[in-house]
Amino acid sequence: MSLELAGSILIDGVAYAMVLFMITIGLSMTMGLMRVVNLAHGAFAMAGGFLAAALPGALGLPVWLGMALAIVLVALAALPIERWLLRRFYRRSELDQMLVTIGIMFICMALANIVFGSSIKSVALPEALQGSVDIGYRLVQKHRLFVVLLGVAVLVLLWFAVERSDFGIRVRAAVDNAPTAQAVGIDTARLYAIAFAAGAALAALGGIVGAELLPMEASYAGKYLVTFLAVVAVGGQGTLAGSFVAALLLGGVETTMKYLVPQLSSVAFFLTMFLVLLLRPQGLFGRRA
Amino acid sequence: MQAATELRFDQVSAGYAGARVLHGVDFTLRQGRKLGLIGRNGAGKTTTLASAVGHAQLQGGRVLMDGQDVGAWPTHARARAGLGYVPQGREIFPSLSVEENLIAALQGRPRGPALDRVYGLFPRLRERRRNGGTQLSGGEQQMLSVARALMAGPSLLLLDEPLEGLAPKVRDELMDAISALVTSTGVGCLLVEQHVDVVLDFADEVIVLERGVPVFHGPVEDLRRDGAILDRAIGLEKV
Amino acid sequence: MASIESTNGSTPHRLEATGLCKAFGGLQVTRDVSLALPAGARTALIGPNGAGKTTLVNLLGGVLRASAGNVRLDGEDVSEWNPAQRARSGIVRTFQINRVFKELSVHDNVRCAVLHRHGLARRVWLSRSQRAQVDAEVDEALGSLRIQGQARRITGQMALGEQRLVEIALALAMKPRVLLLDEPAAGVPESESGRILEAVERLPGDLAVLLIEHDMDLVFRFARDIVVMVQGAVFARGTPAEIAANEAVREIYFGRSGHAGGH
Amino acid sequence: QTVKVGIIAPLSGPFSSNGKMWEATVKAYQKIHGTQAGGATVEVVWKDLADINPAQARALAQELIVKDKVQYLGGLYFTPDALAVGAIAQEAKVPTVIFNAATSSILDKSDHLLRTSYTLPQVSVPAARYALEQKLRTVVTLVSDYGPGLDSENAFVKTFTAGGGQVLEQIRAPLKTSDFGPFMQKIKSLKPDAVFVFGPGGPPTYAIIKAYSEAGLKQAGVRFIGTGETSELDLPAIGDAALGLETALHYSPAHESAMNQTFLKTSAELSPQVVLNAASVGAYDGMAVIYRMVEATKGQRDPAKALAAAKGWQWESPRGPLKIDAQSRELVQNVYVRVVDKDASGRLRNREIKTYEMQPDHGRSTALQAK
Amino acid sequence: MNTLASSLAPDAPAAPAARRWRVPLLPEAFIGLIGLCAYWLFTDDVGLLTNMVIMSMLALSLNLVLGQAGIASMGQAALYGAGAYAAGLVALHASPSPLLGLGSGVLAGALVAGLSGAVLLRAHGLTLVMLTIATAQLLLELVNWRRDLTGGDDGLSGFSIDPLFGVFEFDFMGHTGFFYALAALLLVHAALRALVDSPFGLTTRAVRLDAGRVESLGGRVYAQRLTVYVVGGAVAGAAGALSAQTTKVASLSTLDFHLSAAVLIMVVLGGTRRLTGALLGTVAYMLIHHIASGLNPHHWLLVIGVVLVAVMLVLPGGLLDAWDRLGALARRDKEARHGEH
Ligand SMILES: Nc1ncnc2c1ncn2[C@@H]1O[C@H](COP(=O)(O)OP(=O)(O)OP(=O)(O)O)[C@@H](O)[C@H]1O
Ligand SMILES: Nc1ncnc2c1ncn2[C@@H]1O[C@H](COP(=O)(O)OP(=O)(O)OP(=O)(O)O)[C@@H](O)[C@H]1O
Ligand SMILES: [Mg+2]
Ligand SMILES: [Mg+2]
Repeated sequence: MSLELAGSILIDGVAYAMVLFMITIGLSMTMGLMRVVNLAHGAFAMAGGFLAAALPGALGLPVWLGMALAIVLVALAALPIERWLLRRFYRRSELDQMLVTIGIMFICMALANIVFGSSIKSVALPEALQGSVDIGYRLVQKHRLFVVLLGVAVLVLLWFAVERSDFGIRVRAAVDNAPTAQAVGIDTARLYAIAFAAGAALAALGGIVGAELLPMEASYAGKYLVTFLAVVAVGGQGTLAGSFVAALLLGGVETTMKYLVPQLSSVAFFLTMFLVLLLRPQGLFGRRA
Repeated sequence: MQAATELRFDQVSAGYAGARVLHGVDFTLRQGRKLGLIGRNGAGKTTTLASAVGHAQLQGGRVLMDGQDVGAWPTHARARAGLGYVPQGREIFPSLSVEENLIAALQGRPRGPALDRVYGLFPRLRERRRNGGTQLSGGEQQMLSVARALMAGPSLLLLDEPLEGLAPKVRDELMDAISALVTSTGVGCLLVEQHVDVVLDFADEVIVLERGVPVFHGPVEDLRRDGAILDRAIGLEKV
Repeated sequence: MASIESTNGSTPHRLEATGLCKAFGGLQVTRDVSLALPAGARTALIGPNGAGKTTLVNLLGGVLRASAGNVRLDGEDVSEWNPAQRARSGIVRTFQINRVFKELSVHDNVRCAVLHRHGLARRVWLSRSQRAQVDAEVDEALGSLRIQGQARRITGQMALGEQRLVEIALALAMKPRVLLLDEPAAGVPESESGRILEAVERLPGDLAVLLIEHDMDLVFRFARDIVVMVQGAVFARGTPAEIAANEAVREIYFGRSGHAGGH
Repeated sequence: QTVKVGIIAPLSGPFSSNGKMWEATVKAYQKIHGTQAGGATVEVVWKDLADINPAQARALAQELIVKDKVQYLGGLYFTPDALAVGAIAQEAKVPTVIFNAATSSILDKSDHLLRTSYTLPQVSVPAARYALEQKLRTVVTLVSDYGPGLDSENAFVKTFTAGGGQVLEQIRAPLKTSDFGPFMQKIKSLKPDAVFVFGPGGPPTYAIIKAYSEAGLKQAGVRFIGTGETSELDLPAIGDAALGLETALHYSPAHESAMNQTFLKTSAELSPQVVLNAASVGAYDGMAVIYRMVEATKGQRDPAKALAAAKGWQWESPRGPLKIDAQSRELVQNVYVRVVDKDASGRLRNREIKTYEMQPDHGRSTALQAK
Repeated sequence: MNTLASSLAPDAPAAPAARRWRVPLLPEAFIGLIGLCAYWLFTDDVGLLTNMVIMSMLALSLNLVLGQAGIASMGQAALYGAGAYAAGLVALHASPSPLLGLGSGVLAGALVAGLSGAVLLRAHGLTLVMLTIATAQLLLELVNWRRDLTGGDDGLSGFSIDPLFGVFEFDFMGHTGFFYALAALLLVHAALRALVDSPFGLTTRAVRLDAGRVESLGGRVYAQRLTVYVVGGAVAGAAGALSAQTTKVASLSTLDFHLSAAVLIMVVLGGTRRLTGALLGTVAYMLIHHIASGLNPHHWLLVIGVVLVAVMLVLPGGLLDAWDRLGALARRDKEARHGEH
């Protein structure tokens, strides 16, 4: 394998991995922290992407402001969903959670189809992120470099917010045993709302910055569901570092195979997932159940 | 928030969806007082405490704190008003370590002093603070459950079988500690226990429940004198 | 008096553990524990919280693997067996914290145990006589704890103390050869805990029982020998009278309500 | 007297744009030509088949035939569905016009099947000829790894190498690929004169074109030769990255003819929201064939007569002259090389720059003749 | 009176002491009757009905695996697809006999379940779900890869099926297909019901509730889960074979994730506690699909989404809950009326 090829594999692999990471980190958090299998996560990412695509044009906003607004709107939209719907499912089986969130996902996909149609919408990038950097033998999109940086930033930020503060502890307590958590004075309702909205905002962010690779369309939420879940499962639910490494691993494997044996790239993706989960059922970084 | 000084049950009927367990329970728990609650398995002791914190369904009567009807308050608001609760069966948060279990109950207070205080009470917990909460031995979990309830410095404490699984010596120490707590900080304490001796030694006042109905309510001495009630309500051969 | 020292005599003990060790990470929870239960043993295991009693039951029952030492049942080395194999060979335990099948009725809970004991648990069809036999044994186990009346209740909807009796019934229905009871009376009022002992007493005389309890009334009513564990190691052994008189045990474990061999 | 026509289309789900397009087109056809044919009223019954699902397709066809008593079937976006319906059409003797499914072999399965779209060899062969005429000597092919992709790869490579061109590498990307960056990097390093691409409509083609432009292949002088990738549905999202891409296909809405203008105008009036692409004429001409059969049979159920009337028929359509080959039942039509540019109002479009006239399907019909 | 009424209560906790005799195949007779009524009322929709019957069988297999044994699978399509391709290949290369094809479908489903289950049943929770998805995906890629044998994404077609018992032809009207599938469904239902009511079924439920506790009773948890999974695989394989035989195609969509997800929805929608739930859920789901996409094909996803959320919210146990509540109401009504006399 030539050095250039190896370099290309590395660059593309990392960029793809970071997009995966950005989108799945929110999912991993809601699953690990709140222990809700939220299959509608992709729907939040999709909502973020569509809004970011539509808002700047519709309101005449600068692109980046439109993106920020999209994220805020998605977080706000997540609140009633959590309050009236999901909250009733924290104590129910994983399966029930999956089903109700699949229902939400269906509704979102249908709405997206009604509002935006079934063709692709592209999310415009701010000026600063357009174009590429020439690194000698090939071009690298600025946007991908930005995603890498953003991914790392989010990782660090979340680590402080979740692992280092009482907040994460209280959320986990609330999900472990809501009645007892309330009995020791935890306002579980508020906590859930905040955690869930944050997860949705992260999804929206991931959807927006990942739209270059995973383009926005009405079936987005369902289409990439398995990919997102695979990253979370391989990393271990609720572990930040896990999602990071899993995204690198799966993204890396798939990208490498694209260069070497394209037909087998999706087989390789699933095979990797299969093997990792066999050897470490709790995921790479997961705590043993 | 002003810590509550009094918890009053006014003709409370309560239970679970579709089932009424308590029928007209009536008592007042004041700061500095020690109340005992005894009865057979399934008599409704846990349900009584559960309706105080808001876990059971209130089906009639009123639950009051400092004269205010708290029947509609969410559980966490009652806890923040000073109601501490040690649930039966410990209910340790399984995904948290020992120390995290304690921190979860801080209610926004600083960690240091509160941790020091409960570790002082249960040195064993300090040794195991990095352990997963449910990796503790049964007795250690019980200590953790009590310690957790004390983290926020409650003014009224509800204890549901806190001695279960504790070694005799620790039992004594815990009961001593709670008695000391009552005298030093003036917390009011409602104790549910299977060991009638312990309750009789500890409490000023005792309630005996039989199928959700209070069949005795009065000073300990009366109960000691009236062995017949004990015998009937609890089926105790001896006292 | 049954010997509780490990013997190298000719008749093997019902259950014999030698030199068991176990550590969780850096924490040594079981240190070179040896224990022998002859047929008919009524041994109590006591000790402070966290001494390693439950861990020892887990080692004997096979839920945990010892890092050193072995466990023999009637002379046969069962150290490598998993919990299911040990249960099938007659080592049955109860759990300190109830583990009943909460969504099943009390009857089905116990039926599950009986079916397993007879090796019928994976049958698709039972003959009329087999069915009658199973039902009779279920009724017997429930009857011995006097909870026949509760047979149709869904276990998870009962008060915790009531569930406790179901937990015990599951073990009794297994007709064990070695019974490991981990705080069977926890959460059961003193008045009812007698039922559990009576039920145990009704089991065949050659059954070996190891009882963990913090309720000294129960311990002294039940035990013919007592083993005291402290910090993972055997601290003292002896008859109830010897243990009650042991100053060191009193100091570490009994505290002021200390027992002088039962009231 | 009414003649019912059952149309199975992706009206919901990821491909619903196409279903909606067909609805619009059929409406436009009936507006332009009226609902009467051969003295009967033609009535259309729609059925939704969102995704590939042959079992469901068969059930729908059965329902249309048995319950709705349709005389003709139409629609069918995907090959497996068309295959399943083909079998039932044969048993029930219901002439069926495929509006889209483009795999060559489908018409072999039943002699009651007709097709008004195109086949992949039909457009890929002209694409290869065009590449040769443009003096492109080396090519890398990049196709989605499924039947139609392989069909077009096959046809392209055969024609191109027969004409003296060289194929440096044949890349087959899994259907679900969303990031084509690595493939484009690889292609770039091979330095071909052009890349021949086939991707199914929607996200994959969007991603392919994005990746093509981001990897700087255009600047590096690697031409993009495709078939249906620059669909009018996706052009707005792709944006300027699409400029200059060349594709060979049977129709572009930018085709200049009076008939096409009428079609576009009528459709825009009736369904202003709907964007049309090359798939629209499949439905339009599908209706034309069905009307032809209805006329020939005067609305009576007579499959043999109907099919006979369709075979060998020649007519003029918005896309140009058409003919159904009498023997193979395949459509013979013009194939246009188009290039993406902007129209007067700045909208992206596929402008026709070259016409390969009356192309056979380059697959079955030639094989049949050889026999 | 009271005891009689509660014996009719669908999920009355088993009370063996008081177990009364039952009409042996009552539920099957009931289902068969409903099937016949549906056939009589909607003869024109026999294609839809046949699909419903086949999907019901697939749902039954998942209900067994999921509801009884607690094995959450999003890869049931792997087993179904295996059955479909096996039946197709047998018909194409070996023999067009319908029963032989069905048998090979059963075997293929069981085989795939056995092989994959042996590996993936060591996992739990989300991991298990992902492993089942991966299994189905890998199988799909494999089938796609061996285009020469399987027809790839064009599907496997071009085979024919002999008339059933040499008499009843599988024609495009689909009547034979319907009765053939219905008969198979009734058989499978009776067999699975016997299984669920047996000691085997009790152990299966116990394993789902607390596997560790079953081990402490001497149970073989892994073997139990694997056996259930293989039985489920056989049933799913049978459903797949029926689908291939009645539609005369086996396509990649029989292995697709969407199918797995759809069956899961049907099963949970109906309720996982009892087998009946699978039937209720399948019929409901497919009816909703049929009606919603008949009314407005563009938005059936919206309808099913709303229904799903609503059912999960209002009927935690699925449609079975509604069924049971109706039953309880009816009973109370009847008792009240009896009381008056
Ligand atoms: N979640 C519940 N749903 C329905 N009934 C319940 C529930 N919890 C308890 N019960 C019933 O309420 C009654 C009283 O239960 P409770 O737990 O209050 O008794 P208790 O006096 O605390 O008993 P124990 O000494 O065993 O702890 C019991 O008959 C029990 O079966
Ligand atoms: N899985 C585990 N990981 C880490 N530490 C553990 C684990 N299980 C038990 N321990 C520790 O081992 C020690 C012994 O526990 P064990 O449960 O055997 O005590 P015990 O004697 O049964 O106490 P009790 O009387 O309170 O039930 C405890 O300090 C406990 O914290
Ligand atoms: Mg209680
Ligand atoms: Mg213990």
